[in-house]
Parts: sequence; C-alpha cells; structure tokens
Amino acid sequence: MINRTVKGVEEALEGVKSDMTLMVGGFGLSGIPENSIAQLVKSGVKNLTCISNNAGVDDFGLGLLLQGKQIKKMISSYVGENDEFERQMLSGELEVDLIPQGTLAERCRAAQSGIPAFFTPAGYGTEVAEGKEMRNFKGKPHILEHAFNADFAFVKAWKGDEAGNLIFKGTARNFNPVMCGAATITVAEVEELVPAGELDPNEIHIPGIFVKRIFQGEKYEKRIEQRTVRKRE
Amino acid sequence: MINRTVKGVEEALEGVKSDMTLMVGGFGLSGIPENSIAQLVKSGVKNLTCISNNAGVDDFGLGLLLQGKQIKKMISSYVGENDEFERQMLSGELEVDLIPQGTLAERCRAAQSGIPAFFTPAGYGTEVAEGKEMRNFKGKPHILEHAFNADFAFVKAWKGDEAGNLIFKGTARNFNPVMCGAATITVAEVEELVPAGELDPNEIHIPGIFVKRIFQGEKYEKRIEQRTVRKRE
Amino acid sequence: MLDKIGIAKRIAQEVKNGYYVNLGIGIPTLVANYVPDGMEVEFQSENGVLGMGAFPFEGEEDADVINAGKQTITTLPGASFFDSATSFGMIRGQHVDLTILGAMEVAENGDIANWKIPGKMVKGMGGAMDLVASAENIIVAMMHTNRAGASKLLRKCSLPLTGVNCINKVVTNLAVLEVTDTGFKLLERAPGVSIEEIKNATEGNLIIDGEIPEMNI
Amino acid sequence: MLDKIGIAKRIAQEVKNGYYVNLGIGIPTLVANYVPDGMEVEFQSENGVLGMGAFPFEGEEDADVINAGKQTITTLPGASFFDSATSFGMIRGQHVDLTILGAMEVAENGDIANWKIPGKMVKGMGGAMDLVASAENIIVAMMHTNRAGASKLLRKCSLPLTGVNCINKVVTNLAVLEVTDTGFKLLERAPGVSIEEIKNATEGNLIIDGEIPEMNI
Repeated sequence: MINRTVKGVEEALEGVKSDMTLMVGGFGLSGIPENSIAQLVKSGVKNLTCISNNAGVDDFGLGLLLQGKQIKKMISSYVGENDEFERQMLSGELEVDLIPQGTLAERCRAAQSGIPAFFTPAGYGTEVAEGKEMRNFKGKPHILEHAFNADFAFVKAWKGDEAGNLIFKGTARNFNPVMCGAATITVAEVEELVPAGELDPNEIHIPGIFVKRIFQGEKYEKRIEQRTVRKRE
Repeated sequence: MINRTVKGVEEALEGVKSDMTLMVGGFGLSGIPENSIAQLVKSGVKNLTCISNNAGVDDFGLGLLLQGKQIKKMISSYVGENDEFERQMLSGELEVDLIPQGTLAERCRAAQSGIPAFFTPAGYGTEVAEGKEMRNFKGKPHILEHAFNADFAFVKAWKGDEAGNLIFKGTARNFNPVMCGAATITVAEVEELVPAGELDPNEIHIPGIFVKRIFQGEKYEKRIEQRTVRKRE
Repeated sequence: MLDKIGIAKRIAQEVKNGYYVNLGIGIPTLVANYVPDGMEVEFQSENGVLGMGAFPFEGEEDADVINAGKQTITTLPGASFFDSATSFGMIRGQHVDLTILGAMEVAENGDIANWKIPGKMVKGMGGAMDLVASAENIIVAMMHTNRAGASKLLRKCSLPLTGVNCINKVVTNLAVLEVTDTGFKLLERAPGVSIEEIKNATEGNLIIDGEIPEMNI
Repeated sequence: MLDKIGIAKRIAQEVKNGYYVNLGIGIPTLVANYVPDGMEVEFQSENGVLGMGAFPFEGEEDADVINAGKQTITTLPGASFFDSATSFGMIRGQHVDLTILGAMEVAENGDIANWKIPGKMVKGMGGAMDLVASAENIIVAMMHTNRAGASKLLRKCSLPLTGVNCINKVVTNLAVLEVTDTGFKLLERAPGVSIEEIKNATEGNLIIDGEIPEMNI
C-alpha cells in the first residue's frame, strides 16, 4: 500500500502559490472542500484561476476567496447565487469563463484520463462555440473541447483510506470524482479517514492512484442553500 | 421506478438478428454474459460483428459462437487463447479488427456518453493509426478515434435490481460498465436480481437508465482460465 | 390563463410511461408533482441523481442530497447517485427521454435563449447547453410574455443563444405550441384564452390550422 | 547469464518507493515477487485492479478476481476494483509510474514490437499499445536473443510496431541497457557474461562507455 495521508490541511496545501490554476469540487455548497478553502483564504495566495462548477455564495465556499479578491478568473457553468461575484464580474475585476456544465465535467475527466480533446454537441451555434473547431458527426454539428490544465485539485469525499481511496455520499459526489487526478496534485479531504483495508475494494468510487494527498477535515459545516421540506401529514 | 426486468433470456434477446453488431462484456472468461451467449448460440443468428475484448476459448464464451461460425467479424484487443479463432482468421473466414484495449474501452464509453470522437496517443506510429487523423497535443502525437455503433450490448453483473441498476464484483467488472448504454439496446444478466430499493443508491456502479433489459441468469459456470494458487505453508 | 402550477400540470400530461425526465429549475421542477400516481417515471437531476422523490420531511434534510436547484430532496427506491461526467453522459448519450426547461426567449425555428442578458445578468448556462444540444424531446415551460408585456415567442432570439433549432414544444400560460419547420403551430389554448390573445402575444410566426381546442387540465 | 527469475529480480531493483506499477504478462509478472518487503508499491492490472497481492491459497480462487494474464489473484489492504475505461484512464493519464512488459523486438531508437508476426501469429496488442504510448517510464523484460539465436535488440524493428520511441530501459538475460538518443547504452552485464558476448548478441548500436559493472542481484 502506498500511504497518501498528510498530517493536516497545512501540509495538504504545501506548494500552492499565487497565479496557479485550481480545480475545486462541489455543486453549489454541496460536497465542497471546506477545510482546503478555509486554508486557501488563510494562506493569502492571489491571482488564482479556479475551475469549479459554481462560485459559492457571498460568505461561504469560493465566495470567501472572492471576498478576499484572491481569484483572478473563474471557469464555471453557473454563478447565479453570489452578489460579490456579480459585482466583480460586471466591474471587470474578475474574468469569467462560462462553459456548459457537461463540457466542464468532461474536460476534467479528459484531464484525468489522458484524453487531450474530444467532440461534444454542447454549445454549438452559441458564443461558447466561437473560435472553436466544428465538425459534423452523423449529420449533427459538434465542437472540439480540450482537457483542462490545473496545478491543484481540491476535492471532498465522505470516507477515505490511507491509500487515498475515496467514497462519496449522495449528490455531494458531483464534480469531485472527475477532478481527482485531473491536476498535477490532487488533495482530498474526507469526513472520515480509515486505515487501508477497511473500505470494500468493490465500493471505492475513486482509486487512490488519482489522489496525491489525503487528510481528515477538522470540521464540516455542510451548509444547505435551499432548505426545502414538506410537512408531515 | 421504471421496471427494466424481462422474464428471461429469450425475452432479453428479442430483436437480435443476423448481421447485427453486438457488444459483449467480460475480460477473458471473467464477467462474460454466459446466459446471453448460450442463447445467441441457440438462436442461430449469423454474420455477427462482435465487439469484445477477447474471443473466449475454444469451448466457452464467444468461442461457442465461433464454433458455430456465427461471427463474421471480431473487434477485440487480444485473441490469444483460441485455436478455432486462429484457424478461421488465418483462413480468411473471420474478419478481425484488433485495437488497443484502452481505445476499445474508451470507444465504448464514448458511445455510452454521446462523445462521437476523441484523441488518444495509443497506436500512434503503428498500423493501428493507418488512415486515421493525427494531431499533436503538447508536442505529442495523438490519433482520432470514434465511438462505436452497436445494436445490442450484452453485459453481466453481480447484483442488479428491477430498475436496471447494476453492481459488479471484482475484476469481473472490466468492460461491462462501459458497454452499458453504448448500444441501442443493453441487456444485463445478473447473478442476483433484487427488488428496487435493496441496493444502496451510493453503491450502484451503473444506473438503470443505461440498461434496457435485465434478468437473472439461470446458472453461472464462471470458468477460470489460469488457475494459479500458492501452497499453504 | 394558466398560472405556474397550471403550466406544470399541462406539461405533466406530456410525460409518458417509462420516461426518464430531466427537470430544469423553476416551473419545470413543479411538473414532478402532477405526474399521475403509478406511472413509471424517473426524474434525473444533472448534479448526479436519478430517481428523485419529494422534498424531505422537516428535520430530515441532508446537505449531501440536493437537486440541480440546490434544494434538499429525497430519493425513491431504485434511485442511484453518480458523478457529473456520468450524469452528462446520460444527457449527451440521449438516455434521458424528456427535458423540460425554462427560457427567456424561444424562436420560431426552435432556437432558445435562457442564460445571459448582456451587461445585466450572467448566471451561466449550467447544464442547459448540454441538455438542449443533446436531447431529442425538449419542452419549454415559460410565460408567454415577459414582465414588460413583450412576447417571448419570437421570429429570432435577441439574447445570446443557449441552443439552436432544438425546442420541440412550448407550454405557456396562454397556449401549447409545437415548433414546426414553418413556425409555432398552435395546438391548444389555455382555459378562457382566445386565439386573438395568443396572436397578440406571439411575435414569431403563428400557425393556426383548423379548430384549436382548449386545454384539458 | 540470467534466467527469467534473474531478470525479474534485477528489474525489481528499478521499483522505487511510492511507485504504482503495471506488470505485463510473463517475466514482468514475476517482478512482484522480488520487491523488498516494506516498500510502498502498488501493482495495477489493466483489467481493473490496483493493489494486487499474491496468488490465492488453494481452494480460495475466485473467478471474479484475476489479473490481465487471466490468473487468479488476491488483493492487499488498500486495493480497489474499477472498470476498463477507468483503468486505461490511469494509464493514459500517466498516473502509473512504471510499466514493465515483454517484447519480441526493441529498436535502438526505443521502438518496440510485441503483438504480431504477420501470417503466423496474431494474438493482439491487448493493453500494450496504450501502455507504451502513455507511460513515461517503461522497462522491457526479455531474452537478449530469440530461439533461433538472432538478436532482439535491433537497429530497426522488423515486426509490426507496438509503439515508437518509447522504451527507456531493457533488461535481458545478458545485460541492462538504457535506450539513448544514439542507441543501446550498456549499463550492466549479467553475472559471468562478457562484453563480447553482449556485443555479439546485439544487432542495434551498442554504446560501451567506460567500465561496465556486473549486476548485483
């Protein structure tokens, strides 16, 4: 077994520098690497390019990095719940590259698995396709999209073991698995870190080979964006 | 819940005709859809094109279809354990398209997920690349490969539920998950079929949406090709 | 004239037995409530769940189980969770049978715009561009006109496009319309709504062929 | 001169702490037996397992747990199973640190041939083409000459290629050689083997620079 554990969030973030490109897992606030984000804020690194489906809310998730003006550019599919984001974007302080969600996921997966480019129909005929190579397959137009290049990927899983194997929970899985191994260094934080051998090899979502550093997060707030419930009858 | 169960192997194979292209899961004899193959033999369909990593052995797996001369063309990565295969190939009775194993897997996955084509470095500079589009990414040559087109995919899982959800076991997983949904109709046979709700949604390897028909196989021989053991000390 | 719930109820009639359905944020989410009991249908949410159920009971919300609108949800027997690449594999690979989404504008050739108002609002396309580029059966749920009273069914979209030539049907507060080669073909009127009202609210080419029945809700 | 076990033992010395290693069929498979205890290493097999262990005890074989050579195996703590697309994602994505495989021919520019003898034998490339096209650290394990006594280290491969310009090192029954820009650089001699013998058995350009030590096995 190759031990991928690091002592804590400080060691996990060793080598993160200003001007780097970071992938950050999560969908909305679900499944975000809370502890790594907190440490990024603390570290004060600046001029970051962040690849993440969303940009958090004003006071949580990547919103915390936006508040500190640590982000130069966001690459996302949906950024609709964040006033500070909108302000920085409309004022031109923040560069934003909006891309279709499926393309975002597939460009991560391509980086993970050594596929430099692929064709997808998403975005054909829209401004997303501008300047991109187009080709018909079975009479249907597609555009060529490329694998991402990132320095670090920060992901969050439910359980993990010393070998870096990960199991996600519910829809907190989302972009986390496809970002593992898609950057030079992948840092996984987990709610529960167990010794190698405790996870069933058949139930592992992401093998440890895709994860460079793993640690157990100190605490998880797991904030809910839209608490929707029904009454008991 | 959408019920994907069919009564048995006869109903599962309804619509399979001569001249069709079939995907068949498994690696060697591990994880092959034994019951579907037996029924294909029984049905007598001919002129099949089979996409499968291997071609079975003389008297098991796809070897049974080769014996009956039901296969016109094999698309595989490795066919080394089958005398009848070699005979038919060298005599010209059988067309063979050998392609790299990773490309085979990715072409299935591309078909499953609506990616018509992708670039891969595998096979560059070899006869596999002949006639294919080439392009450099980061200075490294790649070739363009296309998604497969198949009529039926036959896969085998360990457990499945009425909704078509599948869980595989060990390395019997192999090509089975990537073939699900990669053909017009996917037929899954399982060792154990359970009611919807019995499988943990978090542990499902392939969601039922990728599986059109599911049934519990009558029996499984699960033959071992290379029984290798060590002595107890 | 229909309210949002009326639109959702009418669209629910388009859902057929055996359909996997992706529901967008807003009115489309409501559709799930009006699918007849006993119909075999599964709802997919692109953030990674198939087999969505109702909202959770109070106190049973789970931050790890949400839909694409970031609402807490539950799952039904037969549900599954998966990652975003697999989720869009389902969508791009045309395994989802029906897509229902909102729009700011729909053009008579089936173009749709729903993600950006230049200089004003840029929320992003989320999964909408993948959905409209891939799905073969797409219904738009929206109001017939915007808050200023201007038609949202146009000859040509004025906003940045989400997809081209992709919408099959539009259900609004006033009508059900099919997108055909020659324009919006009026299929049904909302209860109490006249053809004249629909004409006045539709900028794009409106095709009225024979008797136009009232919706049956 | 080394036997197959000797070659495997020598290659085991190339395995470093923290390496994920893919072992091909034949001699490479034997390498796992000679990696020092306590070294952190994981073996990947392209049919879908990481963290392979020893062969099972008699009676504990499982048809559902095999390696790429179709041999029954066991797994170690920390192991994982995955599908073929994920497995080649690991390989193509360069997450595997070391690849060890057999060959019929290796050329002085790093080309390799190991999957086909036209008109005679066609087993297929299996995963070898993906491995050699993707991996950055590839060692070939093979006999220096074929059964007819002809060199397998050539100026140019005569058989259909598996990959071009990709092999870094070759370990044979006679020698350890590095593939450099100018040819095969002799690094070590097998015990009792003279430089002359290696010269005679090597058709490709052989670079002999200074004293060539005997292997330490």
